[in-house]
Amino acid sequence: MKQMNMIQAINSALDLVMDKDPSVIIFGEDVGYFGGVFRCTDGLQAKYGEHRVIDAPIAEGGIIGSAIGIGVNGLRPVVEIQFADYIYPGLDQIISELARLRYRSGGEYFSPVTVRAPCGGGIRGGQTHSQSPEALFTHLSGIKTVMPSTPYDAKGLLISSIESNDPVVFFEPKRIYNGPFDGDPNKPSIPWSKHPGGEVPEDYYSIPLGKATVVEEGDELSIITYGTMVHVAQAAVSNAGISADIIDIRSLVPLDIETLRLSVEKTGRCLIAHEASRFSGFGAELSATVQEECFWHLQAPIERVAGWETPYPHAFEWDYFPGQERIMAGIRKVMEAA
Amino acid sequence: MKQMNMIQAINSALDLVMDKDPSVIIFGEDVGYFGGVFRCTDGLQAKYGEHRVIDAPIAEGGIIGSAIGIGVNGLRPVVEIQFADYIYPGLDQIISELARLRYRSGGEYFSPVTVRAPCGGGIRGGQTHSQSPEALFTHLSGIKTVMPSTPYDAKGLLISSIESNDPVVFFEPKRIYNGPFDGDPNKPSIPWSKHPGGEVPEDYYSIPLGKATVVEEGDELSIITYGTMVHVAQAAVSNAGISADIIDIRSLVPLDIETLRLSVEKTGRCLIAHEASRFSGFGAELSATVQEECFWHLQAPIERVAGWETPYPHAFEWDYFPGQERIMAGIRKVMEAA
Amino acid sequence: MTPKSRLHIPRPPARPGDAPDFSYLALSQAGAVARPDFTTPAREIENLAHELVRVLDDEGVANGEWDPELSKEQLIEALRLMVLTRQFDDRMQRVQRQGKISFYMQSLGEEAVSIGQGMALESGDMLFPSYRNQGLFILRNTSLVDLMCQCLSNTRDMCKGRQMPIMYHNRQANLFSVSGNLGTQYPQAVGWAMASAIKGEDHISASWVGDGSTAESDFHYALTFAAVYQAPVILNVVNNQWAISTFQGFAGGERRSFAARGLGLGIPGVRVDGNDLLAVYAVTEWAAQRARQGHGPTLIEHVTYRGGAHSTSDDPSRYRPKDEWDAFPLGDPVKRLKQHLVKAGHWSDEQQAELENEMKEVVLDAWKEAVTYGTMTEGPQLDMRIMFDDVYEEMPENLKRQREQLMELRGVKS
Amino acid sequence: MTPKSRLHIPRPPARPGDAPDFSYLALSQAGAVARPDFTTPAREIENLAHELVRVLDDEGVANGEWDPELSKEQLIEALRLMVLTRQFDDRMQRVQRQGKISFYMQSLGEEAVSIGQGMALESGDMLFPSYRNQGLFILRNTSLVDLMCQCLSNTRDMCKGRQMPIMYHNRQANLFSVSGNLGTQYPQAVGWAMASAIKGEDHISASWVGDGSTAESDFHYALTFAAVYQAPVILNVVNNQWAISTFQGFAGGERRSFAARGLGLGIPGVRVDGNDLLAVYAVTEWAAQRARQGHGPTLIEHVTYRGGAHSTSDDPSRYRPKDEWDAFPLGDPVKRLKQHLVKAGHWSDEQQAELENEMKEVVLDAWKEAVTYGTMTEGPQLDMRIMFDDVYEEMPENLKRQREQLMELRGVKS
Ligand SMILES: Cc1ncc(C[n+]2csc(CCOP(=O)(O)OP(=O)(O)O)c2C)c(N)n1
Ligand SMILES: Cc1ncc(C[n+]2csc(CCOP(=O)(O)OP(=O)(O)O)c2C)c(N)n1
Ligand SMILES: [Mg+2]
Ligand SMILES: [Mg+2]
Repeated sequence: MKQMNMIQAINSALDLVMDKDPSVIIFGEDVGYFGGVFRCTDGLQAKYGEHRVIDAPIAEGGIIGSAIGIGVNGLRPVVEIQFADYIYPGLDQIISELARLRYRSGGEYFSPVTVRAPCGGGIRGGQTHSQSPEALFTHLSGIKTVMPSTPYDAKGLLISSIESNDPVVFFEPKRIYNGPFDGDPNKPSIPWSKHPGGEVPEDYYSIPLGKATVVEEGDELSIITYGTMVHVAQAAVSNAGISADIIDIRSLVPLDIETLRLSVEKTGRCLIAHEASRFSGFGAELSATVQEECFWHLQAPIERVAGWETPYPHAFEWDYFPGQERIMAGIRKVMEAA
Repeated sequence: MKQMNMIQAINSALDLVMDKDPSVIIFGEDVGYFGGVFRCTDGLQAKYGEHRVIDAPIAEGGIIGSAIGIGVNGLRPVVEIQFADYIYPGLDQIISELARLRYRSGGEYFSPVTVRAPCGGGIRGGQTHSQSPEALFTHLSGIKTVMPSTPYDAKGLLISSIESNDPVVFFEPKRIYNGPFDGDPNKPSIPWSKHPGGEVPEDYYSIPLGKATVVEEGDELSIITYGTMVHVAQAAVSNAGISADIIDIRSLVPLDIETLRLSVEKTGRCLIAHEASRFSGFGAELSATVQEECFWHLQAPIERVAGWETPYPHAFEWDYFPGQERIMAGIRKVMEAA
Repeated sequence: MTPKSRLHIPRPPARPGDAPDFSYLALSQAGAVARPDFTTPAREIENLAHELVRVLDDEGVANGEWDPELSKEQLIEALRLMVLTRQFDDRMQRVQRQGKISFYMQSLGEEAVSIGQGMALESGDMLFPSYRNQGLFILRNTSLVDLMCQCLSNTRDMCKGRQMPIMYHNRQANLFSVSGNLGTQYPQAVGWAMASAIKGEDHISASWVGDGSTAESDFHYALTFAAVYQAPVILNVVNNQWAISTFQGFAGGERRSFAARGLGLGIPGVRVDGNDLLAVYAVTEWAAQRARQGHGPTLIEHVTYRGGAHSTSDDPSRYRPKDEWDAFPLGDPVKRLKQHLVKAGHWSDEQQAELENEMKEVVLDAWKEAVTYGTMTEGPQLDMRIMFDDVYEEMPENLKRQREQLMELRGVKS
Repeated sequence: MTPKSRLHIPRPPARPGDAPDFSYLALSQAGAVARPDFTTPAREIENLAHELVRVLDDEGVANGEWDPELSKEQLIEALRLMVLTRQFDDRMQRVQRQGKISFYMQSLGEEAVSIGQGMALESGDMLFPSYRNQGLFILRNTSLVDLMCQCLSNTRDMCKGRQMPIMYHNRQANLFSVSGNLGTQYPQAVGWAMASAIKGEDHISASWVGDGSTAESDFHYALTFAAVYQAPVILNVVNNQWAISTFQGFAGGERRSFAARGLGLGIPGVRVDGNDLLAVYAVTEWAAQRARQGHGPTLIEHVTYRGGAHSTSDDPSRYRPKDEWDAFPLGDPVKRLKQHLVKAGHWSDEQQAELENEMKEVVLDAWKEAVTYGTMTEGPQLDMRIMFDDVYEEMPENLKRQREQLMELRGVKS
């Protein structure tokens, strides 16, 4: 075991799969000589060469499009999109090609591309460096969508994503690259070494996609969340002094419905939290699913706590961010509903 | 009053706004001399000239990007995307620019672009000519999303969309361009002249965005739907012999929550239907919203009937399409739940 | 506001009712363009992007340095494949009209592109075809029955009923899955070639788009990435003058050739008579050698004409003169190759008639077999359960549940 | 697998520790490139895309046909604006380091692009700037206080607290809202110009991207649409050799100039010494005349060097030699214009020092005023309610409700 922050854990995952499988290559803007603007690919070009860790032109659609062809030719590309906010020029290649290739070719062709993208706010990035567009990807059949909340999960899930023969979009909540963040920007920041999720084996391990994890157990309420919001929810629950299951779904597609169902059947109350805007956010699907699966057990309306339905504003980051106070208000609402 | 099919109604809307407002221009692939592959812009170039009805290069991103600039310079562009399946190359310009321009410039700049796109299946178009990607747009703050189900609504809503200073994505369910379709492909097709929604005033009128319409009234169940599925729901309700509100939301964003709430409070049961895949489809948001608004009135789980979570397959169109039998099964499920 | 407008609007030279006019087409004499060594740096051969490489002259005689000097057997085989492609198209067009298949797209008039290029490439080279490259599938021995079954979405459909007609693939033959989205395969082909270079292999890739599709972003991505990494790829623009109703001027073809589009990135462009099988073969072989020996990508523009409608959903008489093809100065690729063979004493009108009949028979036999595997309405039908396969490598729970739901609904045991 | 790889990987000529090397840069002598009439067809002036238009020589003397013959007053004003821009950048860079603003991007070394071009354009021309065009805002009299308030996201922020620093706009001055997404404004500028042509107006538009951003699809869209409709637009590529850590070779700059990118579409390209204010002015004026008089778009490549870090988040010493700028053969645009003025007897070292001090004062005064409207942490703060405005023209119900929710949470009456 070693202490790693999420950047180091991702770097370690990449290093191990590249070492194990010579077909794995890394491709993206500034990922090579420089090691990535968040340093996730640091040192890998020096170790594996310019032909396996490849700097790319600034063209997200071209990166994903050519990665598809690279994947079809037997290599296994891990693409870095510098910010999730810049994934949109690549959406057509993801939606129309990457997600559908296996299906449309009757199972004959596929391309095992993994797309990594730092997402989320809380770093004063304004509307072009703070977005959480995960919901869009969850509507596309043929793609898996993942978002870890700890270095341990990041490494294990990234290894699974790269090794999957299905394409995966892997979102990295950049606010927690360096340490867990409980939603309070005024507290001094905590490093991952202070958190059990920062204990990361140096060796290879993987975490299967499609399995949620219950990070805290309780019986009054189920909180379903992912990414940075896992930590915010933990702090809010501790403040609220209630006993709650906190479920980190980790993999949005495929979704571990069973874990959600068991929890809400037990607690009868459910709160869903994410950073993206609420309307048609992934919380909508989570709410609809839980409602369908657990209707007869629900003692209160399912509550969603999410970003407001505006772009992510620079100056009002902490008014926009669905922090502890908003989760606590949500908890009160769910718990008091009758 | 005149009998019009949906193509004629759209053509009439375009004609009237172009006549009334010289700043309106039309821009898209094959829209000019040819009048569009579905003939929605037929005759307009001959009438308004090559500089107001403009054939475009095949570049959806370029069309939307330049339309934004055209709009900023005081004109009012109505863009046609030949099939909704081909809107993805334009998503970055829609998401990152069109939707956010007013916000990011502190309200100083905006571009009143309307994007028209034929959507939906049922025409043997396979996975690249059948998609209903509306859910993606409903998650974007700053864009309105509309889908009519009759020629009457199509004309009135399109006029409002073009006149709106907000950008609008206007989806046209192409299966019902020529006549209402109740989901049964084996029945002879019916023209719009046999349907009250085919009665369309020749003159200017508009229907405000954000107002749902209750197309049938009842008290046992609320069916919330839009587009082609409105007609399928009507047929299913009539077969099922129940008394149901059928609500055509028409405008997905802004959403007329009040009409949904009143109906479900009355009936206590709710079924949501759309053609797009279920997972993270717009039905998820509808379900979550209704659950939040009407939880204490619900006598059964809200049911979603939607396309399967696969691409739209060519040969299995009628196994994929959420037709009458699937809506009826859904109705049974909601009505029998206890 | 209109009268003052200064927006330039490209116009085709002729609309319905007008006399066809191809005076806008820059032509070169057959044999007039020199054939540089394939190692020549791009900037020394920019002329190739502006002139027109032609081998066959109007009399059917092969001229100049680009003559690939194919054997009699190769020429006859090329002719056979072009005729077979045309007969295949003809049959499929007709069965679509009869309602047996939902849709079809012919390659009428453009057969030399697929056949000439396919012959010049190696079987290990990976091809990313467009919807008008059926000739590549035929050339690489995809059985006609398989192609037809795809169009029929029947029980032997390689696409398992999921795709519209013509969206073929052939993994064994290194033919990628045709995409319905214009241009998307262009950067994929470049990526494939990059991987080949990374692996140190000798295989190259090739892809095709139409003139209209060059406006899409993927065209730009492909050219940029191909140039940056010097990927071993052949990028083809099949300029058939039309994109549905839109003249190629709307793709920016009014001022410069499509072959010239890569010059600004240092990608050599070659403009070739796309209806001259010999020229197409020669140019492709040249570009393939270039790529294979490490000199990077080539952009080839094939000047040709879309002889038929855009697709079975289209009626070109609404937007172009009915007799435009007849006036096309580069003629019909089948007739031109035949003329060459006849001129060379290798072929006769009788042999041609016989070949056409024979190919018609071959196609008809294939069709008869194909329909035994089912049509959209008759005979054996695909099991609808297959709709849920291949979305992912392993079927996830939600799809299993949905498959069950559907089976229940249809009263089928799952 | 690596040893056999044949993938070409562009490499910068020097990395940290290496001696800078600009031998890859093709240069022309000042005055050497002829100035064609602005009506000359694109294909007759392709040389302009490959050579380098320069007016000022190494001694600061103006040479050749491109000399715009600006008046003494104009030259001094240009110098003042460049110095002001540099002082502004310097102050903002420093206040970012002090934690007063969250982020900043300098235009150090590229000031002549914004100032030279801004001066050559008319006030009715619409500009779509990139994040390194602060000079355009300064030139068009946006108050420094306004620019600073934007960076401070304070109560006078034109963006109402919504945008990161430097995402300015100025509607009155025809300056569009800077986008954080690379390249997106390029087709918008073309669209704006198309509308101008449709309306029959004389205004043109201009936009700017970096070398790296040319790989984005919007670059291609813009060039294609500009060529097809002959839109009155000036498209600029500011080639400062770097895109964050990535050398311009990764954007395809190894074989051909960026100015050459439009030649294949018939768009004339001009490669200009971007650190020579006179040359930048002259080339822009030429392109503006072309556009305004109906001869269509021009692509201008400004050869310059990014003197500072990419942004305050960047540390260039990790990827390029520390002294690379010193070795850049086209020098520093401020020093070069000053040298020219001194040479012409219009200016002295003392005047220069005075100007710099004066501009520093102007900037400092503006800063002092700006902070009175609040900083991120101190002084008056924007009312958070404003976060819900301007998503739509009228605030929809959901946003009203959310605004109320937030107010309740914060115990504020809404
Ligand atoms: C992204 C996308 N946009 C639009 C279409 C609709 N469409 C299909 S073919 C076609 C014309 C293509 O013309 P061209 O590239 O010249 O090829 P050709 O058909 O002439 O071979 C269009 C617009 C599409 N399939 N994909
Ligand atoms: C679509 C998109 N992709 C990536 C980025 C991240 N990014 C910001 S600036 C930059 C480099 C741009 O380089 P260049 O175009 O040369 O402009 P310069 O910064 O040198 O002026 C990158 C990759 C972005 N802002 N937008
Ligand atoms: Mg074409
Ligand atoms: Mg740069």
